[in-house]
Amino acid sequence: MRNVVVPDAAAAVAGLRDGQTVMVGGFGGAGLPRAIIVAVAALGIRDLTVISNNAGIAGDDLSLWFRERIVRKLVCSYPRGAADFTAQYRDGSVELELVPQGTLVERIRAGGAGLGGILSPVGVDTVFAQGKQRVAVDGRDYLLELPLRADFAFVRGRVADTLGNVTYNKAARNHCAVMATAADIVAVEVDRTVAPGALDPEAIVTPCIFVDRVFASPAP
Amino acid sequence: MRNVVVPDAAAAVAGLRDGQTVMVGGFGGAGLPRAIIVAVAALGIRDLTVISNNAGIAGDDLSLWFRERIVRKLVCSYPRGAADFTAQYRDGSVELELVPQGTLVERIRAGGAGLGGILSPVGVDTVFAQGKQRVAVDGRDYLLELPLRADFAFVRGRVADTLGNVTYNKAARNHCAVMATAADIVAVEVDRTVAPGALDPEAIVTPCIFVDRVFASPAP
Amino acid sequence: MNGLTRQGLARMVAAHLPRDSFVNLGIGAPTAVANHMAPDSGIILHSENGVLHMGAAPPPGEEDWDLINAGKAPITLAEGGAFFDSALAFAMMRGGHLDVAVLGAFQVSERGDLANWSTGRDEGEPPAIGGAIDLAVGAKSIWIMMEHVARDGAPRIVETCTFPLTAARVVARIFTTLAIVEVRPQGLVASALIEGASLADVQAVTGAPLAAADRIATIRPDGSVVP
Amino acid sequence: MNGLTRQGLARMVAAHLPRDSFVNLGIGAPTAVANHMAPDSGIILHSENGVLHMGAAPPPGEEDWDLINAGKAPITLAEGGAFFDSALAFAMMRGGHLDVAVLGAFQVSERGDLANWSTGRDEGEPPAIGGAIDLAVGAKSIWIMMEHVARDGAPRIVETCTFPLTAARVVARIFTTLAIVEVRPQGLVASALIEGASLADVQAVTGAPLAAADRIATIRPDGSVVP
Repeated sequence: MRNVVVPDAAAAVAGLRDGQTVMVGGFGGAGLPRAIIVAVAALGIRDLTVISNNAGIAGDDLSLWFRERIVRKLVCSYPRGAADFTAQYRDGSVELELVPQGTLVERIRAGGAGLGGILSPVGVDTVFAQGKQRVAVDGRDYLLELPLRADFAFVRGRVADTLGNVTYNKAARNHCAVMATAADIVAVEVDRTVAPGALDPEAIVTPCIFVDRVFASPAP
Repeated sequence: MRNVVVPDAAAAVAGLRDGQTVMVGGFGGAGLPRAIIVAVAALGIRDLTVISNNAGIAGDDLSLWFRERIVRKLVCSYPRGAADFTAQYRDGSVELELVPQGTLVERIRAGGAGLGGILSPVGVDTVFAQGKQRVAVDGRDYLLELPLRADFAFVRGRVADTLGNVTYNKAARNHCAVMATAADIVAVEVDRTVAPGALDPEAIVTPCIFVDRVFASPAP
Repeated sequence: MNGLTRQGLARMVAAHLPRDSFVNLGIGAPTAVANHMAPDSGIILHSENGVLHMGAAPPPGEEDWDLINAGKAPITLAEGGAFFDSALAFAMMRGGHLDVAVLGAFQVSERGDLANWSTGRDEGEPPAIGGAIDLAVGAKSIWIMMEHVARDGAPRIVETCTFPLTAARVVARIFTTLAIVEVRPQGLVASALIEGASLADVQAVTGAPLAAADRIATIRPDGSVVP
Repeated sequence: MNGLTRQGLARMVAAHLPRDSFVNLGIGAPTAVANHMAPDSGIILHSENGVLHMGAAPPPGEEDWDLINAGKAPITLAEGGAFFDSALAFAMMRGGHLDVAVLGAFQVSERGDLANWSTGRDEGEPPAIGGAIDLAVGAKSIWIMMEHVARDGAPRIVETCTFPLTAARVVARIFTTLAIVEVRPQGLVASALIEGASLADVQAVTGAPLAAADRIATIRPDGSVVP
């Protein structure tokens, strides 16, 4: 029987290589896979492209990756208040693609759902329209937004069963549930793992078909 | 405090007029709002455009609407085994827009999510590509599929609270949860209604912001 | 001509929100509107990080850092609240399901253009947009709350925004420390003015022409409005 | 040259499915494959109406008509199963998350074109497509199971499909009542033949050239395959 439980964060991030693309779930600290973030920093890799709503504040979050200078490009909606990212941004050693939050999550969803893109009304007549195809539908203008996918997606869940079904805690679901559909390898850090059948099938948010690795890392 | 409970199916469908567009949830009998279907048939209206995965079989389902000849156009993925629809289709009195099932639900989602369309790989090089714009992204071809919205969406839930939050029963969620996002008036038939707070906030599938009317119609 | 305090402005906006409506309060000053909503308003607050029906802030020591608002402050969930992912949260916004979004602004133009994410002068600071733009494009009605003029005295209500736009032609109403201004097809209309000020007084610190509404209400110093 | 029975064909397909894989069995004949999967196969079955990890059919009298498969037959849920809406169900398909989809077909071309939704001759019958096309486009590997020839003896494996296409260049393997045929860039390759038949025998009822695999396995009458 399928069993995607791995022993620890190091096993969850195994195989991540220089130059790959990584999605990191979370909004602020909610849904942030902190043990995974630490494990990635320990890999000694570099030149990652990171897709994340935020860029860390200054603690045990994505700040660590910027401090270690392992990120080449950040695709992000709100990299504000992120001292370590800002330092690296100022010296020009990290590239930023700024994406409105709703467009960011919809592009990730498109990547996971096999769509070639979506037409969004967001950004028309703004700087966010630059370089994008403008398409009129039914008299209204939209921008063609392209899908995002990643080599790895790292998210924080609450409970997972050994098949890989995942629930989240409260608002920690945010980008995690969508990113978990859009990467070649999806690794989920959870409070605890349970046997198949222990989760309510109506309340599973991320079905196991999307999940490749799960490990328990009790919340602090 | 917001309270969207109405007394019965007649109240749930009030205001539906000739020539409007209606989404009907369900896949086969699962998620089919049978009391609403009967109530609509009793309105004496006509020329509806109906968006539904199926077209009824021969019982207390959409067959009734075709028997009563109140449908002018059907947007549907699988109108097979539907005797009453077929009779009307044969005599040319109802128009059919055949849409692959995944494209149907994705177009409805786009309508509910404020997108101008989506690029789908489904249908390229088939008759389903006729009349649609073909767009190449990253070397692969896609079809531009346009959003669907309706004046009314009718779906079957399991439990609703008085604010309008809805859960579904097992596989009855199907198209219901998506259609509930894409209509001006969303009416939900449920087993029973409860007070706010009685539903698990992690297990609510359709948050109340999408729901306009709810009524209890115990399953047979 | 003394303007409203932040509290007064928040109270004025809260009193105008429709009963039982679905509302998103933007991060920053709009968040304070929640403190002034009547307990029986029936308003259901949305947060773009995946929460519907936010309750009050938790007591100190009872924070759950997986239960936060868009400003990343801890919140509680009201009875009947729900959690969902960001895709559905933004579908609610972009799909026109919110009745009102209350947003801060740097500038609003007379045709309703909104500039609220960047002054275009953030040298060396990385830009950040978050969900403001999705709210501005998607909610049924966009209300702005802001100081009537900038810190340097420059008008924030202008003929044409000079800061980078968030969205074009989206603002419906502007609540400022001095006035309530409606954005109409024919231009801006002042429907309420701070007590003691004339339309000419407010026009003098406004960068676009203000017409007078048929009846102009009076804004009291506490933020209440009397016809 | 006696071909496999429906049961034998289903048994042959079931034996080839990878352990612990995510599989969708199309409506019609492919549904029967589930009856032949080993109890310890670990295979997780997907149904496009919003179910992952379908279990066996319920005993008579214990049907729940809200718990059905894509063919609208009552099912049960296995331990660790999940329900979700159709948008997510089809995201799983179109997004390449299924390992294998097993589909029926009217015709398959030598380049892997699939025609399985219409014979183009349904006079007066409304057309129906359902989710077959999404599966055909989206699953990582598309397997076809079908009678080797049509009822009138016409080949179903052809150079060019004459029926309306479901999708172009998608089929990876064809399991028929007479053979297993792999769709390769250079053309069709027979990797197994029914006991007692030569490649020439099968070629005679096939509408496109078949090359021989390096080793051709033998299909026993019960559907088992021996090297």
